[in-house]
Amino acid sequence: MSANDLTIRIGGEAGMGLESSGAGFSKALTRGGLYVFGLPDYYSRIRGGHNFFSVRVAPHPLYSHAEPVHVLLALDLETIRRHIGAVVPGGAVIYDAKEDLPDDLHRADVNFCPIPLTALAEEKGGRAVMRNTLAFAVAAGLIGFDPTYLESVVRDNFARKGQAVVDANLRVVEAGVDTGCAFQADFPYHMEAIPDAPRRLILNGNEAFALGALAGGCRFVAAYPMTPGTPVLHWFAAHAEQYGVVTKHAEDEIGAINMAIGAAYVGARALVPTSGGGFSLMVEALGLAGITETPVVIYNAQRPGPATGMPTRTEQGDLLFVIHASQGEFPRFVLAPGTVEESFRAGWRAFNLADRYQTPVIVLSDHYLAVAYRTVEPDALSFDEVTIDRGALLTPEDLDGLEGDYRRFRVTDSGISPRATPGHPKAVWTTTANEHDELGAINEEPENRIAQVDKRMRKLDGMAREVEGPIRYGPEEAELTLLCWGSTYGPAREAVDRLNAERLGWANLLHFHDLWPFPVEATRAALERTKRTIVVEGNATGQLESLLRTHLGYTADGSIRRYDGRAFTPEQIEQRIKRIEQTE
Amino acid sequence: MSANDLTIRIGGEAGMGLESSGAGFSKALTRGGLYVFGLPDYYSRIRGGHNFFSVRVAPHPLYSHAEPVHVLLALDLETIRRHIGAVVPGGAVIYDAKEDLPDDLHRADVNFCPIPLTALAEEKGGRAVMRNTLAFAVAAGLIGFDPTYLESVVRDNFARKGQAVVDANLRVVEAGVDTGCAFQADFPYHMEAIPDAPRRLILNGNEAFALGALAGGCRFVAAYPMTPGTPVLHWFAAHAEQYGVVTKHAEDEIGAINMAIGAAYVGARALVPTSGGGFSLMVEALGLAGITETPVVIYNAQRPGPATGMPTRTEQGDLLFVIHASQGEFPRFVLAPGTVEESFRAGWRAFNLADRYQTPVIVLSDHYLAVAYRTVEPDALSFDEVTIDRGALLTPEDLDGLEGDYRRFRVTDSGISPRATPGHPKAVWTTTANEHDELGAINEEPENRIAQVDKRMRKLDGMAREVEGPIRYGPEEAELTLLCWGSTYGPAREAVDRLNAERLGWANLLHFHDLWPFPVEATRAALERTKRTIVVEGNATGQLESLLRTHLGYTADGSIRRYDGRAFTPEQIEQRIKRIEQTE
Amino acid sequence: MLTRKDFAGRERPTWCKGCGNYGILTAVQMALAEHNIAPHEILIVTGIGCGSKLPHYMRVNGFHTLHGRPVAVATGVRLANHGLRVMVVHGDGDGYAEGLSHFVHAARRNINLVDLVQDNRIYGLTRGQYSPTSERGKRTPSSPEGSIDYPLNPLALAITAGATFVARGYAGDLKHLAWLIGEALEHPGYALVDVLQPCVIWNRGYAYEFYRPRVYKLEEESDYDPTDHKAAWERTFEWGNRIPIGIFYRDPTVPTYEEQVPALREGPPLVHRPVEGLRPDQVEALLSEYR
Amino acid sequence: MLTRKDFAGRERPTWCKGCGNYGILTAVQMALAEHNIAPHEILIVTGIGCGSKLPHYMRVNGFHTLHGRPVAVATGVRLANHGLRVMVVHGDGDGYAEGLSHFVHAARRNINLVDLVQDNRIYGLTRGQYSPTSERGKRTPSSPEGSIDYPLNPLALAITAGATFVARGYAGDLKHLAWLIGEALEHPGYALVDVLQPCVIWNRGYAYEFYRPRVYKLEEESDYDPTDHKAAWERTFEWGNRIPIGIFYRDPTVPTYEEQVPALREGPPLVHRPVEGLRPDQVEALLSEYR
Ligand SMILES: Cc1ncc(C[n+]2csc(CCOP(=O)(O)OP(=O)(O)O)c2C)c(N)n1
Ligand SMILES: Cc1ncc(C[n+]2csc(CCOP(=O)(O)OP(=O)(O)O)c2C)c(N)n1
Ligand code: SF4
Ligand code: SF4
Ligand SMILES: [Mg+2]
Ligand SMILES: [Mg+2]
Repeated sequence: MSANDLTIRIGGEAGMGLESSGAGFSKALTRGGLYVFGLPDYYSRIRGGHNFFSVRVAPHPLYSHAEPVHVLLALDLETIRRHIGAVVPGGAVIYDAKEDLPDDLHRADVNFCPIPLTALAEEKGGRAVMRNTLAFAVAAGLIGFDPTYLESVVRDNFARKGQAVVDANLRVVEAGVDTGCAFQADFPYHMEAIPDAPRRLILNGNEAFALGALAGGCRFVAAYPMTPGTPVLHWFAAHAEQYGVVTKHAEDEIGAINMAIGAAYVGARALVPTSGGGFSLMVEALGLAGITETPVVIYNAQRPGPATGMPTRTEQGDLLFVIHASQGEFPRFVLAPGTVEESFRAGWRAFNLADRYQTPVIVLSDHYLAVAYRTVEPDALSFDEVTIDRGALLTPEDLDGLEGDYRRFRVTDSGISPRATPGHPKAVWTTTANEHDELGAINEEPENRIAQVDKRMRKLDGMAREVEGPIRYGPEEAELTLLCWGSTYGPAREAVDRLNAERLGWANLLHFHDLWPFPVEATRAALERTKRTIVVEGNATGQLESLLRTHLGYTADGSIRRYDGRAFTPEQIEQRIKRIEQTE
Repeated sequence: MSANDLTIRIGGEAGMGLESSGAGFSKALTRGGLYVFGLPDYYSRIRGGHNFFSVRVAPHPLYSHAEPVHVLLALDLETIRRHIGAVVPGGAVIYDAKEDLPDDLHRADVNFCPIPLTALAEEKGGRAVMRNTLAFAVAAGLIGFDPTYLESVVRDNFARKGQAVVDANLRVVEAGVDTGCAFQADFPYHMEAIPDAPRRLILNGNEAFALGALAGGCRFVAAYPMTPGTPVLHWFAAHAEQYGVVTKHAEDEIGAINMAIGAAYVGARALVPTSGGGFSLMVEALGLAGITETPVVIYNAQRPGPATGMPTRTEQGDLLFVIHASQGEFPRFVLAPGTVEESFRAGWRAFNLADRYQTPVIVLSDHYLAVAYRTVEPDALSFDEVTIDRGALLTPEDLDGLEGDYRRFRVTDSGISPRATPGHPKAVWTTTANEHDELGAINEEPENRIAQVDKRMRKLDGMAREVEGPIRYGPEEAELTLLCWGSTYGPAREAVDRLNAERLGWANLLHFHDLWPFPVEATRAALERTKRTIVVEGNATGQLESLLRTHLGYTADGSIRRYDGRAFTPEQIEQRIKRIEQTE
Repeated sequence: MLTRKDFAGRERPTWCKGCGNYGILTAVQMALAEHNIAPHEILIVTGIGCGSKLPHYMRVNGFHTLHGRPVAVATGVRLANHGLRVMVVHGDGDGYAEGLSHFVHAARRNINLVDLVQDNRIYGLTRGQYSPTSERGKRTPSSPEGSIDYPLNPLALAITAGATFVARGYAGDLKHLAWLIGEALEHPGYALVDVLQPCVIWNRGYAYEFYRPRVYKLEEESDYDPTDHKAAWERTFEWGNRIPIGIFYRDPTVPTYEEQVPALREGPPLVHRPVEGLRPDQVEALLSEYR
Repeated sequence: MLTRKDFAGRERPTWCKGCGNYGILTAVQMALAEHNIAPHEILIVTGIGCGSKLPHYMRVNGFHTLHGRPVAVATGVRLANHGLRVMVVHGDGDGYAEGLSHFVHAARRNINLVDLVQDNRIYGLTRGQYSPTSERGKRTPSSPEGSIDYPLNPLALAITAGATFVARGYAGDLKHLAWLIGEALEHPGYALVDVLQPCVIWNRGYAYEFYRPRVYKLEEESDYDPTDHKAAWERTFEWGNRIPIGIFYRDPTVPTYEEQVPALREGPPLVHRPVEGLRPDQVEALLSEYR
């Protein structure tokens, strides 16, 4: 029997390298022509505790993780204790033969495969830490996956460390695969490689966003580390020299955002990656960007709050906060990509929007999207689509021809004033965080205030035309429409598929990826075609729901919220919908 | 002819002491049994520029400033240039005889009274700076106000400086009143003192709030100066020693709010006064108070933003910001007093709410309310009404009887967990900004997360019962209802009076002073009795309007917004309503 | 008499095996026991970082606040309740990056608290970025080509800012560290204890093997005088084959901030005074300002 | 050659008559003219406060930012355009209270900018509260019983933090101040110029009459050596009948931060490079990481 949707989960302690081996295994499966959704689950600590990494694999595209586990790779008994309930009947538990399996962890309908993980890793590879490579290789053997893909990943990943390390790892892989093959016959779930598949990519939202930002001309990144936004800083730091990017690990988030504003002011495309707590510290400077009309991009990968909250968990709790953050009123964009592809696109699009409207752009991701690896098509990151539009940015040549004073804040119909950067003899002016006149001088007169507020606010007309309405997935018309935003798209999309598999054409969804300015008209049009709607979002108070009420007077028929720090699964959404159905 | 509503406006440069003399004159009028509304208008600079102070006076209560000026006290020609247009026919302009009045400043229907202000001040008082005292005394003479009240204020205000200073000022007052009396006959607007009136109070919103907070047990104030919140720090610093209050001018706003949280954590009633920019810097710590359930009160006296904006002007632009500020979700209160009386009440009520619900309370004032002086009835500040309710705060005696572990975050039906403060041997625990279990230990498990989020959010049930719905002013039923919040109440109330003076019973208003949790039920009930509604608020985007849509699906019939940095006047609201009427 | 056991916590630390924080935890417990400060008589205020989890692992009052803010929180605690001992415990990223300003200002104000910094010269919890005390050239995920920031000298900074007690401890020398913490606890005023804390995961170059042979005790230097401000400042720059630990500077004669606050000069700590409404005469006095 | 007139502004300053900021404004203009730095070749980044309005009153590129943040903004400016000269101008509240952390970190990084602090030892614009450099006992609206905070010594702090140019000027000595600012502008690295600035409204005790008889120039002290780190630190504590002005410390040999940034080691400043999409080979190289 060949399954078409398997999850292999490895569990153990922090510091065992679960994530890197899980990512490697995911890459091997991807190279083997399969689609993967790889999700790390870890505590906010460096060693110990219980971490796990789930690799879901299928011959078709995947959009989220899923609940059932087919192969559990237990590096310790705690893994079995916690996850045995998730293992499907007929599934396998690979554990270290040196452990005594207590009776209460046993399940008759599951294959328990004691394998000398530590001993074998030490014997073949020389180091006990190779246990996870070994375990994944066992899994590969078990499901009948061609080991050459594992080997190719091992070669690539360890090449830097020299041939001896590569060879040791290859020996471990071989031993694992052999061991796994021995159990293969008893194991009902197989997943063979699909040879000659196109060379797909596997990456997470942070990486995709960083790629998009770099492609979009981002050349300045200032940040203070904060999970789960930190990897974007690391990514740029690692690519800084080669791609000519200045990165600065600042003294704090206030320093980071103000550095970015300084860099943007003189003309760089500047980015500040962070998480909600860091964003909180940037709120005052957001207003500085607002009133000085300085384009700057803030990437907020959300985690559950309030305050420190749950640093390594996920939530969609910052939406209304970032929309309204900072004293006073000024235009801003809030983009909330839902997938790796959308993260890439948000990366470059954010800079174009920031430059075109000379205002801050906030990209709202979350831990789930930021860290989950997903296999995407070879051309999923549309580099060809990338444009670089700097908006009304005056070139030195433009300025050469300037007559009279440079009016940085000229009142225009669009609200956009042609922008110079300091350095040209004809454009010498001062910009201020106080209310100012067209020239940039401090001005407190009522008429000027109205003119400048109106000018800034008029940008919203153009911005409203930029924002894209919700994207439909599923049939054009359906009995039930799920409304979701950001990373909930993945599990919601799969939930729609599951619902429609039972009742053809019954459900669809509308996925919001541009949240501010709220795409009122497009949403209204989309909602007109819905019958019953349920808002699905990862917070406790229903923030998208609130936007729908505010901007459309629209009240959805139901809501499904999750705020336990974990992402939705398709199964959960499906069940909650069915429960709602039943009680109605 | 005796007028029943006069405005005396003094204008000059910053540094001339306009505000203190204006406040003194206002107090004298109040002592004379009249009602005053005194409004300073000044730039964000220390000397020079053009400042003015308007004293509106009437024999009946006043709720706002008004546009027409009856007596203009011009300490310089700039004052005439700027304000001559506001002077009513028959009004007077008092100016220094040494100035040459240019023709273009002249108006035939206005009495220009050249008076040797500087020379006379120097002659009688010995110092040119006494010009404004002199000018106000002239005004008193002109309108026929009994000078003994001026003298009594002079005596009180200058007593600290010694008898010689008092005498000099008294001589100046005498000379001024005499001069003014000389013009009295030609001047149609008189306002005589009302002897034996009750001893009313005159004070501004900042003072009233501070009094209320002190009365409510506030004993810790940490702040970083920011206009217009600074005077609350100064007020407490001035009263600190006498009333046993610890005040700290901190290194920045982040320091201030975190100090307050520390003080509150160990049991003090702690306050942080600021303005929007300072509040922005406190956003992260707001979440700390949220998740650690530490009661703390933040007073945000709004000024126009974004960023530095207009430091000495007014706006109601921070409402949605403070409601949604900080990453993640947690309950909070937002109170927005509209009057001196409500500011006092918000002062003590905020602390009770903070303690009862163990959560932050934000009091939203604004520059207009914060700095405008108003005469109120002797018992307007209801000290008798003040209660001190510390909520579920465990006493040492309670803790003596504690069995087992102290559970700081016990899951309860109300969401409120009995609170200990550190120091008792039976309650030794750690509180954390991470998600935690009942004992306060870091906990990332989903079940616990849900339990703690739900527990915190359940407080909203009780909180919803605490918030008070909008207050109606005017007839129970009316053709038109104005909806307003915070300080707009004053001018809106007078606008209602003006409208009803023309068309009896035509208009009323609903004034919101509790904004979060939004008082949904009470508002719904109140709105049911309205016919046509117009939201009047001091911002550009319509923030109360937005709340009404979000929480009630209610769209008002019209809106009047002001965002030029100035407060509404009754006349302006009236005119805008009439304009709306006409275009309909 | 108290013993270390009185401070035994319920939870097992989640720190890595070999982490210097174990030593610091033990030393804190030893010092409290030695100085007879019971778990309820002190509040340990921490920031966010590996080491900031410390109060969870012992029996003590703890307040685990925000990254960078524990010194500000602790200042508020002391001002509201100067009857409670207060110790701040946080990392070098917390104290010298995000929280630098609070540190300098607390030092100059001479707030009476112990400020213990777990100085592993790295960001532990966020997985190994360089910190303000990291050496130049350090390669980390946020400085893959090597850090180009010159490191801060927190001890010199504290001395310059006016701290009245400035010390360095070493997490590998429990007895000495416990003694230092005890001295800091008894010091009337702001007391910095910067602790050389091996992070065995992200900063292997500064593990026990690095420090053990290098550290020496200032107390054992016969000619070292911890009351000499300038010499203390100078000594803090010594870093190489010999690394001084101990008390660099101490001046117990400077009044603490709390002693000088007008409202606190007399009477019990603020939070021990009844929170009551105003008396009629007080109301009268206040209202008379506005009549 | 440029003259002061090339820097004449359109607007009249809104400062009080007699304010020290007039002298600072003139000195800045003199220094720029003398060093032939045209208005468009420099960006003056300021915070919020009386003195921070300075660029509005002269012809120059200015960026008048947030209270406490100009040093961070200026750091970003320098990193993105090291072809532009950058001078930060802000008050003592701005620089040593709200912005203290940015100051210390910029100093240790040796960002190449001039940090001119208008040190009037008071909050001017917010009407006279005490600042981190106010003397103890100062009575202000936020310290009506007299300040109990010990003042900061910003020069000593800068030296300790690793600043490579540390100077004090006096707003009443234009020529000397202009010279100092010029030296700071030519200094390759972070240059603090703390300026004794009389605020004639809120801090009358520290007006010209106070400073004039007290200030003396380090340059005129034959035995003063501004390359001696320790002596410089010590000298900053002198404050009384004699108050030193001039260059306390200078080390032009330390590389600036900007020179060391990997992406900036070669080629023009970042903002002068074309902002273009990635080349196909770059896309290919990047994608290969994810296959
Ligand atoms: C405002 C904010 N920014 C960033 C973080 C993320 N963060 C958590 S711990 C930490 C630094 C840890 O380093 P350190 O303070 O030296 O403590 P250590 O882990 O080394 O003990 C950071 C940046 C945060 N929690 N809050
Ligand atoms: C975040 C923030 N906090 C507070 C203020 C209010 N504020 C404006 S200027 C200033 C201090 C002024 O003192 P200083 O920096 O010494 O400058 P000076 O006016 O003396 O030149 C303050 C606190 C502000 N604008 N922003
Ligand atoms: S990462 Fe370093 S500091 Fe953190 S617990 Fe592990 S060894 Fe200790
Ligand atoms: S208040 Fe002081 S610093 Fe501000 S302009 Fe006036 S004199 Fe200058
Ligand atoms: Mg550290
Ligand atoms: Mg100042």
